[in-house]
Amino acid sequence: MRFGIVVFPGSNCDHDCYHVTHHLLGEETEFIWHKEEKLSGFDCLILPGGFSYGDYLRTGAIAKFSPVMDAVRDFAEGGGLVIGICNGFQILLEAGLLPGAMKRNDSLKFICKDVWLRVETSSTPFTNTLEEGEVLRIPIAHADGNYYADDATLARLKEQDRILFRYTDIHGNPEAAANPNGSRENIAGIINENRNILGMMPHPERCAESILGNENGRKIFDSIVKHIR
Amino acid sequence: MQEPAITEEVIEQHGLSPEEYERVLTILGRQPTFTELGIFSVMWSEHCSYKSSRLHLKKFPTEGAHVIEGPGENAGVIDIGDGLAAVFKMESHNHPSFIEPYQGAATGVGGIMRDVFTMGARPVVNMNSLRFGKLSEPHNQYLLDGVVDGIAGYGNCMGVPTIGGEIYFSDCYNGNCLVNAFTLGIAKADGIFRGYASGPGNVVIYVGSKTGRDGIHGVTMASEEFVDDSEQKKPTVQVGDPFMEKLLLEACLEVMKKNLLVGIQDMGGAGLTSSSCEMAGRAGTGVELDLALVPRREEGMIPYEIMLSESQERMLMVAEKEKEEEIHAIFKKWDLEAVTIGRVTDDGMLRILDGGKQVAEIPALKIAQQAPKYDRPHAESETQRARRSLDPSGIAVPDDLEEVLKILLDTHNIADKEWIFEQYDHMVRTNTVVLPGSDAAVIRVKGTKKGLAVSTDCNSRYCYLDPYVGGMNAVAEAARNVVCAGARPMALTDCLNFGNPEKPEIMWQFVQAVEGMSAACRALGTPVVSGNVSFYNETRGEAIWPTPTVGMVGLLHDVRRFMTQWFKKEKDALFLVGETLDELGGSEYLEVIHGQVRGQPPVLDLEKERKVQETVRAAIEQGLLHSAHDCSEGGLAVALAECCLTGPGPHLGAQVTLDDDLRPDALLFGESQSRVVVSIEDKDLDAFKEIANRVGAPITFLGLVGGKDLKIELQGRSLQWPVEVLRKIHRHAIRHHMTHDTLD
Amino acid sequence: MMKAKVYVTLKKGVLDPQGKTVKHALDNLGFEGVEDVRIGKYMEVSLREMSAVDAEKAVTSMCEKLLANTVIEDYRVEIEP
Amino acid sequence: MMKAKVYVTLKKGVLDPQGKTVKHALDNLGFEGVEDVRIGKYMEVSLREMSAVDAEKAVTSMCEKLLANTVIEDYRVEIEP
Ligand SMILES: Nc1ncnc2c1ncn2[C@@H]1O[C@H](COP(=O)(O)OP(=O)(O)O)[C@@H](O)[C@H]1O
Ligand SMILES: [Mg+2]
Repeated sequence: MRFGIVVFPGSNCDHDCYHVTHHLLGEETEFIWHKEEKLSGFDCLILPGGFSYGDYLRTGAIAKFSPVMDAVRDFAEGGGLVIGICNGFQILLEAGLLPGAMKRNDSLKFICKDVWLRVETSSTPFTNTLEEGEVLRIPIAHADGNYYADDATLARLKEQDRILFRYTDIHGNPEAAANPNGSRENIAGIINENRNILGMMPHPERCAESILGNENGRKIFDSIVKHIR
Repeated sequence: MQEPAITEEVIEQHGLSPEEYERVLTILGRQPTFTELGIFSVMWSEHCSYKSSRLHLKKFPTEGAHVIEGPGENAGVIDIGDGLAAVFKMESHNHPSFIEPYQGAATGVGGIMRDVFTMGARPVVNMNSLRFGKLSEPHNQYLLDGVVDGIAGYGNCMGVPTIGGEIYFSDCYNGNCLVNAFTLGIAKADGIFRGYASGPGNVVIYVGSKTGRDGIHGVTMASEEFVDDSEQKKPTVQVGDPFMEKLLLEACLEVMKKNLLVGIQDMGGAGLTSSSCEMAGRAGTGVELDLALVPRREEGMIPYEIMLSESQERMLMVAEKEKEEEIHAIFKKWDLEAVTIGRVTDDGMLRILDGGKQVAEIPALKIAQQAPKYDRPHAESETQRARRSLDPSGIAVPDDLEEVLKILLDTHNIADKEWIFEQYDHMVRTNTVVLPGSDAAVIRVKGTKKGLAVSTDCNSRYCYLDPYVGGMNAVAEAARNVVCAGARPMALTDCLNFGNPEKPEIMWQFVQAVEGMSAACRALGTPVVSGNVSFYNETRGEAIWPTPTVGMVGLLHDVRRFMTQWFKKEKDALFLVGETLDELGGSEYLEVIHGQVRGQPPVLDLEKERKVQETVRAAIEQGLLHSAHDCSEGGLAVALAECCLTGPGPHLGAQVTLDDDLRPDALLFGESQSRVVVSIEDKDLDAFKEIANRVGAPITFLGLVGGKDLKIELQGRSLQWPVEVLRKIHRHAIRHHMTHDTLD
Repeated sequence: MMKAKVYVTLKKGVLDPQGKTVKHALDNLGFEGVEDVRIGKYMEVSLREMSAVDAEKAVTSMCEKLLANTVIEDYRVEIEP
Repeated sequence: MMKAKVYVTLKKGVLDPQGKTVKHALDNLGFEGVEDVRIGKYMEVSLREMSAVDAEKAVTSMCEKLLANTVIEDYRVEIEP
């Protein structure tokens, strides 16, 4: 299958994603410069983490206007898989491809550490190799991961089984103390109604090989490959 | 702004002594213009010319088979095999950080990264070495908060992981915090770029941010003591733009990869002045610039201001005329503007024009060659000597030694630094194999089997008591930390933070420290490949403790054989490599428990140090050890506690018996050097002992790993602590102070 | 040249982490009587000379598109001659 | 209850990377005639009832101590009854 990794000015996890999809999974992978207007031949697009446009004004606020974003939208409308990780998630929110918005972490600090995530649904192309209720250890690294959606949106997300990951303790309990950023209902990742656009704050690409001491993140990439094949 | 006339007062304001001004007259053969005076003043400032330190820095060993570039370039370069090189350097941003902690620290990080990518290396590691007054002072909390925020704000945005560092708190830094930033990058060994303005006729190109009135006189500020109103020196503060720097980084690396440049140098302190002077000076050429072409952010800037501006995120490049267009195209792709502002000439002159009108003309080489160089008087003071005397019989052994360990784990110098490094992205680039929290951090080098271990270290209390021994210890400890991660120490960079060098006792500290460091470098085979000197760290005549920080880089041939400091397995045997001596002088224990900063700091036997390191490294390389942790502040007891309570868990205790007749506090909390606690499985014991025997390092069996408590038996006493209790104290101390949050 | 002033604030009902922290810090500093703090953005957009109506229209459109995130933020525009 | 409005702006001559980047983005979006953008903060401090003079004094002191970074920022306080 073929992955495309969108590179915005200020993206900095682009190469990390490439390393996983190309070197670890052995799948064809290409970088896509943000000024690209046409995309073809891709099965899955990754909007990587980083600080597009320095995160100035608001995270993702300027990147959403990159020429490539129209193509991303078309690609998703055609059913293609899109995964936004961290800054990628923030861009998807700003672009309106996913509902809600990101606020500053409650601590107002950037936080980089491993957190526990409970898998809330396995009926998505991104979690089909995971068990519902499974608890994953995956790192976060962000200053703006405080997910906000109004009550109506939140109700819809729940009703449509669109919350993929919640921050929990090691046993899978979504306690307030396990919430690293103040996110509503401990939400760490959500999907769109058509179930082909995922946004998540934690970084699965940072824990996908044994030398880094953690392979939990690989399961998300494996799910994508399984879905496409 | 109107150009003032050159009066005695103006000369003095520029920090030039009458003799130095005489020298300017000789070089020029006439009176300088105002712009020229500005250029001389920054080029001959302490910060740029190293006029007080140059003579002594020569004492550092700087050569080795693996050294590709030693001091003198923008950063040092060593060969790490596989056709790759590690490029690294450390630099101070103390004064700006004291005035504006966020921006001061941020621009410090931005500056050091430019030093590294200017050489063609992609930065892959950041570290920082910090010193503040005690956190009980709200102002120090404010400084720490801002500095950490600034380092995070810049480094995280650049996508360079900050994987290590150190931080200490002491009253001596109350009026003068230290912020030293370290960056390491990876380059092709045959693709190193240098700051040469070679080839007359070549064009000089300016890229990056527009020039504003930022930091004019920033360099001279770094060379002046703080007076009380220095917090008023505000408008010179520079604001960092990490997004701009990220674009610059990518664009510069792309231009270099296509081999389009002759030379390149970042505009750091002293901006356009030092970059153009140095590039011409190194190449023995001249450079002619037309300032009217320099992109500007503010209106009405005069040539003097443009030459001295320290606006951040700017680079100066030299290229052949034919390559100009291709270069411009690459920068355009990154939404950056590259502007040709001058050319290389063959007359050796730095010639500055303003719209065709000449405003300065100085022989470029002479600025550097004839820069003042001082052999400043240095002598030990009486008070300095008196500090080293300590009568141990006057120091009572506390009854409650269990409590002492708890107090030490609670002191901010020993406590967990998680609140700090959690704010740094230490995982981006997915290379970090050992995260912050162990003796040294380790990254893998993608595309090879290798790894690099890095650590920054300096115990300034030791340096305060005996700068020679303190300097030795800084090098030895940094090397030891890197060894504990499984690496062979290769080379180091330094940042020498001292008071006013015009005072003989400060100069004495400096000379002693440099000599001590040099001795250790020789013994351990780790040359100095780059560094930085920061003098005048004084407030109201009070100098900081001498703080010669070392940034050590080590190489692992097989990164899978990395090591961490925490216990891994029940029933592992515990050994001490090295020996505990009867030493209390200069210890954290002596200061925290007895309120004394005195005595002879721990001695360092370099031969023994080498053997200890060799033993530990060989044992790790052969896969014999499960953990290795050196003893530093707080001595053996703290080291053992850290082996129990750090790491991802589950956290294991230990039962230890200390058979020694030293006084119990020295045994537990003394800071004898050259000691490493290792844990090892039964089956590997013989092989381990064999190595120690062959190398000639003393080893002592301490006990066994296991259980939920740390238990230490000594001289009929039995001490015991639940690991979870110690862990909570250790993790809590700094976080609680900074956030008022409590952990679970 | 003319200037537009743009005020961007979090919508009512959206918790403001920054405001909360600042309020807390003000309490700690001993300021009494602070009931609430809300933190938003203040932007000055300098425009070339145009009619106030055009300026208002342009800046409002800037806000809708970029300067504010209307999912969580409100904005207000003032045109200064 | 009364309200204080605080405007914090970067001092003249101090680089504003955010403003610069937003200006660039507005250009790219096709907004013509934008000459400059400066980004600052806008804060609303709710205070318990007190005299306008006291309120002004208190909020000014808050700005000096916490709300503004006077090394690089200017601030302005407005008291609303
Ligand atoms: N300012 C800092 N930035 C990043 N990491 C830090 C900082 N200070 C300390 N650390 C990390 O915390 C751990 C403990 O530091 P320290 O107590 O200085 O270790 P050691 O005594 O072995 O030198 C190390 O992994 C170190 O890299
Ligand atoms: Mg150590």
